[in-house]
Amino acid sequence: MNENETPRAAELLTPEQLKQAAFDWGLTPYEYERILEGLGRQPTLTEIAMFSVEWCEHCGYPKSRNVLGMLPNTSASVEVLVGADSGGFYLTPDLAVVMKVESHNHPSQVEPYQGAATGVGGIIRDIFTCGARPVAAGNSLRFGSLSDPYTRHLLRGVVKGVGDYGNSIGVPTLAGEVSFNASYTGNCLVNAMAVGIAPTDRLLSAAARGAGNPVLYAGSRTGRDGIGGCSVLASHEFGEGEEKRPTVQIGDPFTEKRLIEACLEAATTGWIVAMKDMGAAGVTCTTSEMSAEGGMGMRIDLQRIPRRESGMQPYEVLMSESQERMLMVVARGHEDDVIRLFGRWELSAVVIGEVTDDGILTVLDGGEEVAALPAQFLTTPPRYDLPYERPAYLSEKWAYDLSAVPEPESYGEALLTLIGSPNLCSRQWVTEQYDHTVQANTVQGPGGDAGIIRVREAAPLGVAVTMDGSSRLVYLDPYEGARLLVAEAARNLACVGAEPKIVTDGLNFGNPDKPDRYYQFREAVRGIADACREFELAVISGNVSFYNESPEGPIHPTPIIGMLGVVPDVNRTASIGFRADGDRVILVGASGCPGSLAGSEYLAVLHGVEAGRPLSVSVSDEKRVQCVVRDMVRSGLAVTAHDLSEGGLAVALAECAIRGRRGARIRLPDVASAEALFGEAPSRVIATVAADRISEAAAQLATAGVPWVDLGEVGGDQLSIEGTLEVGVDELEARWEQTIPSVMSP
Amino acid sequence: MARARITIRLKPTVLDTQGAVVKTALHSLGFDGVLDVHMGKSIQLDLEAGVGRSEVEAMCRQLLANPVIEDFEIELTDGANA
Amino acid sequence: MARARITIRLKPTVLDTQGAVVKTALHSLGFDGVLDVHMGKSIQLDLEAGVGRSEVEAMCRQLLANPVIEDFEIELTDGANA
Amino acid sequence: MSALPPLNWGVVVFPGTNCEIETVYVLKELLGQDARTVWHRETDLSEFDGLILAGGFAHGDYLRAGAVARFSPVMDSISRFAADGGAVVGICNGFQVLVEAGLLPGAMLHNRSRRFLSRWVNLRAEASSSPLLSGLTPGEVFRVPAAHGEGCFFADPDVLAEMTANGQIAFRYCGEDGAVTDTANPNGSLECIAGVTNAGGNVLALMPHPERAAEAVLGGDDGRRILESIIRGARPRLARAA
Ligand SMILES: Nc1ncnc2c1ncn2[C@@H]1O[C@H](COP(=O)(O)OP(=O)(O)O)[C@@H](O)[C@H]1O
Ligand SMILES: [Mg+2]
Repeated sequence: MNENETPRAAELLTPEQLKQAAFDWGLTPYEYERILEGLGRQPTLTEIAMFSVEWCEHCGYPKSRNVLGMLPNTSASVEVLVGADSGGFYLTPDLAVVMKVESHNHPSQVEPYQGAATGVGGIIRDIFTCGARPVAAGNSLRFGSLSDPYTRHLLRGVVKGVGDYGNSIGVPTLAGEVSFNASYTGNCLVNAMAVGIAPTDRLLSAAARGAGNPVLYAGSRTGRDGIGGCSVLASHEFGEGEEKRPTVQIGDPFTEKRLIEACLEAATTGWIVAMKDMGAAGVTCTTSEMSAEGGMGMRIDLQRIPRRESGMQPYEVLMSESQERMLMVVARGHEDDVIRLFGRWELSAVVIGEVTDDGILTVLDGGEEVAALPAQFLTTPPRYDLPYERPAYLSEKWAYDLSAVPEPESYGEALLTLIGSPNLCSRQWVTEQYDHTVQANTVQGPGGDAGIIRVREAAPLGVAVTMDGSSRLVYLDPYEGARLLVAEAARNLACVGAEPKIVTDGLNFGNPDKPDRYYQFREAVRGIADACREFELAVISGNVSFYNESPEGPIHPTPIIGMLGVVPDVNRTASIGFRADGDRVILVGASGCPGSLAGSEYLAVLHGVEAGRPLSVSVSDEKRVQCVVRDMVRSGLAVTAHDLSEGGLAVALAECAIRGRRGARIRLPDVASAEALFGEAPSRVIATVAADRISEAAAQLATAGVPWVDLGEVGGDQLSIEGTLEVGVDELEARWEQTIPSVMSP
Repeated sequence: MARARITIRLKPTVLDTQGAVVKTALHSLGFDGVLDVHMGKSIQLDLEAGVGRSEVEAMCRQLLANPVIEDFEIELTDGANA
Repeated sequence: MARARITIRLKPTVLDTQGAVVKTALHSLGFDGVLDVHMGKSIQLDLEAGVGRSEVEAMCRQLLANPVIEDFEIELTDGANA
Repeated sequence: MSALPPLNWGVVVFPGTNCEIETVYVLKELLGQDARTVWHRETDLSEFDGLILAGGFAHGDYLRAGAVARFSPVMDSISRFAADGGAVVGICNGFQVLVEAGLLPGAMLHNRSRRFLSRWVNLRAEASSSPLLSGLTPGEVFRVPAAHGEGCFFADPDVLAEMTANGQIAFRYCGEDGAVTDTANPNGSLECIAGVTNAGGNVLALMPHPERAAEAVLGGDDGRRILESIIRGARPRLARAA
């Protein structure tokens, strides 16, 4: 840009004051130098605000982008959709599926209800902004110990927030997880995921094109909500910047629902050149990123933006995170058509500027120019390769002697304790607050290994989704833990008969400026990347959340995997509950698994220990197991299937019994031990097969080259493991059901 | 017995989604004289004699109001200690 | 500008489940002096001068309260016509 | 069903309604009916044989569920449609709108747990005098999903007595065996009431979602039988005009 046209507002502050403002908004001295150098002049205050949000981790990913480059974003097995806000793939030549995860950790810790609600609102906008109808939602929630009253306050608020928002807009919640660990005390995690489906010819781009095309703002009015939320709130550890916490954002699902319908209708008209939702950094983010993506510029006037509050400064309008707002580039001449269309949905849409071909984002406030920045420069923050160092605790944790773990006095009691423990007990108190049948496509709701929806436009085709996180195993071994996580998510899909296709990842970590935390981050991403490559999965979208620390320390590193798979025929899926007396119960996968108590729930719950060196998963073994299980489910040979994860074999059997309301008589292949019952070795699934088809199953498993054992049969009202334990299914169910309700009531 | 009447309102800068809908509805019913609508909660507490304002304030801060987004107001009647 | 403050409460014959929940929660926080809790809504209307009580009553009857389950009370301030 | 000519259904959509797409789908694709959505600003309903107020959160359910929707332009036409004897069916949010509008007696309160509740429930068909339910046998049990936060039906004792005497109770929540007990009551509804009709029997509403239980692959098709009964019992517009 022309240096002589330095916007006037700059002259109001001295260079020193401007620099100070930049630091207050979270820019570093290095970054400030880059800005001066890139612009060749002093920035205005408004411009500094814009850089501070665009260059923060939440929008610009300066500290993670290099590492994220390891993730495979294509795969040989799917045609991946790139360019959209949330990535996806082509389910059929005519239908695209998009999916994304987003964190709302810090807002939820401050205000659980609104923080979680706006998290759902934001991720849903990411989906319909590309022309896709949201068809499924998921959420991964992590809190401190359930015995802490503040955890319960957060849990109550977050679950209600997730539920109220998703329920109102009519998107079924099908997958997710809730777990408790002391490391989240003071910093809960709320990751929301959404899946959408679009006819391929209605997919919308987010790239501004066509100089002279009008730029429209639609939806709610702008207030001072969450100003600088992404740069300030998400870039500080809790405790260190309490007074910097800006006002929280408030969600309005009623407006969002109308926005969904209006935007999807608009997507059918051909009038929309590009669309993007205003999430973090609102107007700044949408105008600059849409411009940059299209290689264009924009000229907008802030005075035309509908406001909810008076006296807002230009930087406030630009940084506001008011919810339920969209930005659109419309084909010239159709602005009134679009405004009328939104009007029919009782929403306002206004022209706030136009696309330019100079590559400059020019911001006017009435007559006055308050910013003029090259869009490309504004959206390209410096990237950092931060120092990293293997955390000191790892060697100590790995040295933990698993052979010294005493056997429990009673295996039955141990099972009851585990099944009633906060991380393994029933999630019904949570999932019942989420509508999971709306849209009338839900083949399997929450509570199984994966949620399944029918795709009505392509019936009997369906998609299955799962959302899994790992923290203890990643804490104990960031690389192997992350690989185990990807394997588990894929296994969940295999158990319902789905073939995994795409991944979205939510990466929740501590302060990246601390080398041990950055090590966790790098290694976990490397683990996800390697595992996804081995599974031929494309990571099509994701989210990074750093600075998850409280005065007590960092959270356990917590990557979350959202994975989606294809079910060719929704009439051929499996669920986990035992179905019929006499069915054979088989364990697919290895039985004796030395070392599998490392990092297990058993160790944590019964011995209060988080230690050991997690096993390494062999992806080729894992794939063989998953493949044969998937085939058996699809052919109907496997009547039920359930993957083994936290709590190991005994807990998995108990879950099958509880959900099927019938017992089983089991004989273990090896000597009973805590390791055999509760070890968490990967690549294992329990399936049931009709007794008269067991030889068919045996043949198929042999052909697949997968180890397996016949454990016994379904029947009776006890879960009995010969010579080891015998527990009534009613008693298991009672212990499993009561844990959360008993502490959450009233 | 004493009684406390607590009124809880969203802070003025916080978006009042309900108020906006109710205002539109009142206008559509022809009540054009309504300039603005603010939705809030009203909680009435029946209290043992001797429960004073400071205790009611503690209830508001700890449970009844959400200090991040709400303000509260307390009125005491019938001989509650001020 | 006039202002009306409307308090809407469940009729005594309707079970106040929220009040019961809040009461238990207050007790569990140690506020034992709470005998009973009644939850209601408080709606504040900013009104053009000249809007009187009868009009606000009409708003309550038509929209703001549901006469099957709720009672309402109106307080007018700042020079609204009585 | 195939013997009868299809009826034409209007599925009423307020801003915030969210079950209209599947309701139209079930009517058209599974039950062979004609159906289209009706935006809440439409007032001419003369083309329809019956109306369904679909589930969702009309106007965000702000203030009270259904309170604001009651003043939508379409509501006067719905009242006239009902007064003419046309079938008007409210599902979930539609139930809330119909009680707020006074087309059905009673009122709706928040669930007793104060939590939204999404769960498959069992419904027992009651001895109803409504033609819309004449295809059901009293005592028959239907398993269908429920998903609501404000589904606790309330009516004054005299109103309830009158409704009961008139055969206006359509469904009650029950156990798998049909027993109406407190434990089967998901939301604290008065006398486990899950569905009611007006005195004329042509306005019917229920909280659970029969349209979500119309196909075995989705977990059950009991809801389909409820919808089929409604379709058979609706008085087509030609019959009403005559
Ligand atoms: N917050 C939540 N939202 C939706 N579904 C959930 C949530 N938490 C748990 N679930 C569901 O409960 C079931 C059990 O969860 P989990 O034990 O984490 O399963 P797994 O170990 O097989 O991944 C899954 O179907 C999961 O989708
Ligand atoms: Mg699983």
